[in-house]
Amino acid sequence: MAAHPGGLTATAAVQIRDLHRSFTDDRPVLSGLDLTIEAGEFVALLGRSGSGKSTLLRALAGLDQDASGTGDILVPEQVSVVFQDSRLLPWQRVLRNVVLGLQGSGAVKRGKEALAEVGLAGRERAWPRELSGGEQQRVALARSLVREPELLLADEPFGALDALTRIKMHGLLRALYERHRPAVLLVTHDVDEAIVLADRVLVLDHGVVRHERRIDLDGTRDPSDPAFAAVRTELLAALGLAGGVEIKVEES
Amino acid sequence: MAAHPGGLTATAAVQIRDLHRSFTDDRPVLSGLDLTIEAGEFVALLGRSGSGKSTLLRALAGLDQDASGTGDILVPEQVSVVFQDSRLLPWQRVLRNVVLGLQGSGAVKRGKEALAEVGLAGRERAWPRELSGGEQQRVALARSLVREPELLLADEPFGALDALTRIKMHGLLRALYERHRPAVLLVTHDVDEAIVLADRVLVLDHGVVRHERRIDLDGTRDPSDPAFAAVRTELLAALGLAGGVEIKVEES
Amino acid sequence: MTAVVKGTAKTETAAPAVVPPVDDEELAAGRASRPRGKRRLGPGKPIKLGYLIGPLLLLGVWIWGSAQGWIDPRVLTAPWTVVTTAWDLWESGRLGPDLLVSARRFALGLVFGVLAGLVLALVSGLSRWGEAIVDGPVQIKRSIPNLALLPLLLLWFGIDERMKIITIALGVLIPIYIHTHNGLRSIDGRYAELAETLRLKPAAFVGRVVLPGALPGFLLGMRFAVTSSWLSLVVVEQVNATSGIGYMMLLAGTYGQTDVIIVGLVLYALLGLASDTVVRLIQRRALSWRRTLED
Amino acid sequence: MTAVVKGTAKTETAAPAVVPPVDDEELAAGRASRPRGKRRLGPGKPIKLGYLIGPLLLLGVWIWGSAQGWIDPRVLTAPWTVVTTAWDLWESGRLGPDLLVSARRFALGLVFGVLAGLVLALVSGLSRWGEAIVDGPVQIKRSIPNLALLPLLLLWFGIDERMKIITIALGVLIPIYIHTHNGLRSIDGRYAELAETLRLKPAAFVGRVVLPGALPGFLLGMRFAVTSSWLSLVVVEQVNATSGIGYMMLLAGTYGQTDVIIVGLVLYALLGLASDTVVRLIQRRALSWRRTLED
Amino acid sequence: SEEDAGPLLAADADLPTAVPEGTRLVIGDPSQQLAFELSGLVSLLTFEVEWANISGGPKSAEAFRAKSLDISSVADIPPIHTNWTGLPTRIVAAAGRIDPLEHPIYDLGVAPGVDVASIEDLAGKRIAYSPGQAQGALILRVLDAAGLTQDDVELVELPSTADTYSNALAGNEVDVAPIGGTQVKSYVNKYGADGATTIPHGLRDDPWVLYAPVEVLEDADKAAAIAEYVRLWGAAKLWTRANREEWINAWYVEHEGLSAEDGEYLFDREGEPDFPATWDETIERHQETIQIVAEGTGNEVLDAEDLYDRRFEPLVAEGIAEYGDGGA
Ligand SMILES: Nc1ncnc2c1ncn2[C@@H]1O[C@H](COP(=O)(O)OP(=O)(O)OP(=O)(O)O)[C@@H](O)[C@H]1O
Ligand SMILES: Nc1ncnc2c1ncn2[C@@H]1O[C@H](COP(=O)(O)OP(=O)(O)OP(=O)(O)O)[C@@H](O)[C@H]1O
Ligand SMILES: [Mg+2]
Ligand SMILES: [Mg+2]
Repeated sequence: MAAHPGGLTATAAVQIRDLHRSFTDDRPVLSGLDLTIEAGEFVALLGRSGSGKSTLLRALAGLDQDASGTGDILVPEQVSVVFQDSRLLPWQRVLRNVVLGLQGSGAVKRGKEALAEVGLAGRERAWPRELSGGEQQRVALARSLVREPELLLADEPFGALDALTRIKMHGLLRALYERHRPAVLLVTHDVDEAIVLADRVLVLDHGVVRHERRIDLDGTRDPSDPAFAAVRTELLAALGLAGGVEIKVEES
Repeated sequence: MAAHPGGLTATAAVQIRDLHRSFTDDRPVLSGLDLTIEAGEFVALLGRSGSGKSTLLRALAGLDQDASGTGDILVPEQVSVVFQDSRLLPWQRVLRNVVLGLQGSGAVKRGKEALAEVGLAGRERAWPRELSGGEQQRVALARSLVREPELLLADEPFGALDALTRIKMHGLLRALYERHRPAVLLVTHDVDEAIVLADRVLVLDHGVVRHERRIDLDGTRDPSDPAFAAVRTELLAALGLAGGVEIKVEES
Repeated sequence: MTAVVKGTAKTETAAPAVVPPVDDEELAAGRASRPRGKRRLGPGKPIKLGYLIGPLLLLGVWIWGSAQGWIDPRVLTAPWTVVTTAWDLWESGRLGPDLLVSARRFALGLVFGVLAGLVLALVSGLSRWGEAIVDGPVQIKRSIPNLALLPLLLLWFGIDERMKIITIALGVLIPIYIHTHNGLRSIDGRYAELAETLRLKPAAFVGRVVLPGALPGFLLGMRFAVTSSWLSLVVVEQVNATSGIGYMMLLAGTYGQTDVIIVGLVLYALLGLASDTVVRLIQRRALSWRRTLED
Repeated sequence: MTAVVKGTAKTETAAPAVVPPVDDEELAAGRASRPRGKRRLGPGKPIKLGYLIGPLLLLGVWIWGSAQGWIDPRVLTAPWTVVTTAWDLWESGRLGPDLLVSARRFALGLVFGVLAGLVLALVSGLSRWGEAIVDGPVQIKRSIPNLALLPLLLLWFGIDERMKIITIALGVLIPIYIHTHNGLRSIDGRYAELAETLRLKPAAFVGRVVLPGALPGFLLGMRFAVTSSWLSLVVVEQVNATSGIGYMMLLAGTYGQTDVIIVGLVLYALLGLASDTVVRLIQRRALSWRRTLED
Repeated sequence: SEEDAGPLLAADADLPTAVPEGTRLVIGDPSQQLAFELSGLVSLLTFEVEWANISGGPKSAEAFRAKSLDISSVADIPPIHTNWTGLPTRIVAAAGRIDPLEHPIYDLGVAPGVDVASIEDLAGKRIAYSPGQAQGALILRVLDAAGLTQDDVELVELPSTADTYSNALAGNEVDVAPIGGTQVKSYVNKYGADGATTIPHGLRDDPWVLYAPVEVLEDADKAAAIAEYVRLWGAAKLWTRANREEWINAWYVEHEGLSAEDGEYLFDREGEPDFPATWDETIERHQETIQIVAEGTGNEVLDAEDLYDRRFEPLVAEGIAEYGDGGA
């Protein structure tokens, strides 16, 4: 297969070359970002608040109408997105939100199952506004669980969940991943979460991928494992946190 | 000072006796909750997603028009709330959102300072929708920083922030707390955060405060300190996580 | 459920002041306590049957003014005269059939107008080309006085029932179109993004996102549409009509039968209020997913 | 900014298909690439000057039809005749002053109507008692045909300029009131909660939450208000007017001057379109904080 | 109009001769306003005059009810209707046209392809009818004269606004419709080629009156002012006939916005006015009209005598005798 102009090849699920994006003239958000995600690879994306993670995801989802920019992007046809805000349609009940756009008789059944999996059995007919913050986030997760994308983009999908629920949801996400083997790009602020779930962790900073770490730990990935702790320390340092709690002030 | 009917006394900032709240007939959210927060006390509230933390905060803020219930509640006059959704007025620019309701010439100056403190200097004239999720949350935090409440209710105010920014915001919140000594009720899903910040940590479960832990660690509160770890383990267990990552399924 | 609901406010300077207990009704209803007293901002709780107060007040002024004699009965017929006139009209068989005929025109015009308005709004709302073609002519139609259009409508659609219903429908179309179009275009762009990433089919996009999202606008348009449909009767029933309340009023107008005119006005007021109320009830039902200042 | 923007879609079964490069205009504008091609849902990008297409199309049909002879000039005067008639009217000094007089009535009626509508909407939107008293009468007013109200208005306000402006203002008041009230009551309840916890003063609540929140509704009301204000001229200028475009059309009607009537209609269309466009421009500016399907 | 009322004047009391200072009269008689002004007769009016641009039955009746108007000029139908509907009015001046059948206000327009040569041919035809308006009453009288009843024809109710009737005729929505003024000319001009015609209806449709609410006439001051106006009314009209060019230009062209040709056409069509020295015959004919209209609309028959305030009967002639057609 011939390489595309700009150097893109189609062997990977996601390829980005030299992506530039900015909203205002003075402050580019992404400046020359390169990224490749292999088919079936699970990538976690860390980065400071405002560093451009959501912007990157929106670019991949083809939604960046607001931004101006250049770059080459190659993504699969079937992309599924979990937005940072859970983005439920307020005028559709929970179940309808989950099965939105699905066709066929099995959709409702699958939707109910997914709701049960995220711990919301029995809330099918609730309005989105009647759910707690974490519940809304779980509905959004359920919405992506009932689909079979080639690429899953998830923007802090567990941010509003408590520790226990979060671990359950990790299990669900891993199970989905094992089932269909989509490429996954997961944005998170929880370093441990990134290490536990991902094959590779990226740190976005000043518009480019500043740090990259392949997670080659063995199966269990126990946070109390020293190797785990070492990776954690490395990533926290990349995020500007040397030692773990000391604040390294890094004003722009 | 005479005790109020129902057994309330006014020596504490917040007193709740036998609070019941429910939205639907079958599922009470709060059932017989008792809570006292002393003036100037910093309390953190943990709890599973959907356990009623936001409902409790809304009750304290006098906003639970939707719910039916009974109970005695005593709160101070000046209450400030950081909502779980950042709840910025979409039609007001960022600075206006921060100084909303403040009077006097100093308001704008204080608002700008607060924005600078949360790392958003220069974004005063942005519309809320132009901010990233974490930036919106920081604006909401800035909005509470410019006020001097007797009681601060904060509903997961750091949920969308990365580790470094989060630590900076902890510092700001502690500084505010030291300055005016309000009573604080902070909802969080991050157990470490609760231990680092609070004088006392509560765990809400099945409509009542199921677990309570006074944090009597020394000044620094280092997560790597074994005493810290012990408290963490205790609280995680109360949240249903024995050991830290093992899942103890506890279906209702 | 026996605990006393109480709210107490503590201020910085004074000793804690005891806020008076919430009123009995709230207690009985098992409402939540409001520590800081009543909700201060927003309209508050609805008054029961409050929507009747204004009209009843008007009626009261009318009755009282007529009885006192400072409303000239030659200008504004006294309410009792209106009632007897209405009764006479009814008895003589002029009011009943008139109303029926008008109601039929109203209903047909409304149905066709709403359908046409909706279709046009969708076409124009969802496609820039549709908008380019549809929007201007609709705006022009709405800028042109109906009365002045009458000769052209006569010419195109004749003078029979068809022309009347088309004219009414053309009037109804306008608010439906504008409101639905506006409502549709006001839908939060984030939901369109969502629909896009879910790769919704256009039909599902319209059915699940666009129509429900534009529903508040559409229903506001309906409120204007129903009154517009009644009001159009005044114009269309000038043409080749021998019955209908518009015709009745027209005739009374040219003859200067003040009492019949007032009967007509009262009828219009009642019909308008009733139709509007129906739409508002539907509004409340259909938009129950919202929590607004209204609630 | 020199990189080539390219989008490629990979499907499960087939070899990757190269989506055609986005068009040059987009490239030049430095727009982002859209990996999955164009935005499929929603109206898409505005067409430049698209709002002119519909009216121009109408004009085209009119011109073409008149030239071809299948529009009977005796019914719908040919455009060129309308232009010459308009020019004659202007030359003879009949159109200019008429327009000025009408414009003055329009403006005064609009200003007073908008103010009154706003005040009533606030009173009624923010207080249940205000609503109970104000809402019913406004609904009644709007259910009653303007023509039938004229005698009463004559009586109360005489036959001079005052009556005309009041009548126009009463017409303008309706859409402003309804839309603002509806917009206000549709404000998300969460913002009222926010205002409550911030302990906003009522004035600040109105200024920072209610008015901006109701602004989209108010502006939609303005679109109806401006056309309503122009259209009212037809009614009010029937009474004791010696100038104004409504009067001009009335006079032309009695003498059967079809061409002058059509000039009037075109004038109405232009005035309506122009006023509507102004409001929509304001709308776009004032609501720039929104991101909707429109954008 | 509303202001301090003058002393009460009985209906049979003599008209006061002097108009007290400060008396104000609102007159709805647009073309006469211009005639008064151009002829200079307006300077002879000793009261404060306010001209209202109100004419025609419904509008003047509304304005009377609203006490915004004191006197108005109309055809003979509106006074009948006002008296039927509880607004008592009296006629204070009456005019007609010399040779009225040659100078009718209305003709009957006949749609292209419809075979109507005389009013007897109306049987079975669709006729535009506007109840309550002069055209409507005319149709009733025409049917009566042709020996037809409403059942012999199909009355199509249509408002006579603008060129609705011409259009309805041209579109073959009706077979016959009364059209007046320039519409006669333009209808034949436009549709004559298609076979459109007009026929005369052969009845007098020339009655023209000034009428005022009884309430106004009971106000002695206003009654005196009205008398003064009526006195000059005929002279002003005659002035317009004597100054053809000036009048056509000022009224039809300048004021009404017509072309000079149309103005001339209307001027000539109108013919010379006739101010009957006594109203006996006028009242008699009015009685016939009342009869027919009452029958057609189901109202009681009024006594035409009651509609006239004969105290004003000699005034017009007096004025004409004094000023002729020369103005002041
Ligand atoms: N529509 C917009 N207009 C202007 N600036 C914007 C817009 N959207 C985003 N930005 C800015 O672009 C930067 C990156 O935003 P982005 O949402 O990608 O951050 P993020 O990495 O997702 O942050 P967070 O973790 O807080 O969600 C931010 O500084 C934000 O303010
Ligand atoms: N308006 C409502 N109508 C019906 N049920 C509601 C309503 N608001 C909240 N609930 C339910 O009450 C329960 C408690 O909600 P609450 O928002 O207090 O949870 P929470 O502890 O804040 O959870 P989270 O951590 O996810 O924000 C949830 O199950 C929620 O679905
Ligand atoms: Mg983000
Ligand atoms: Mg919550």
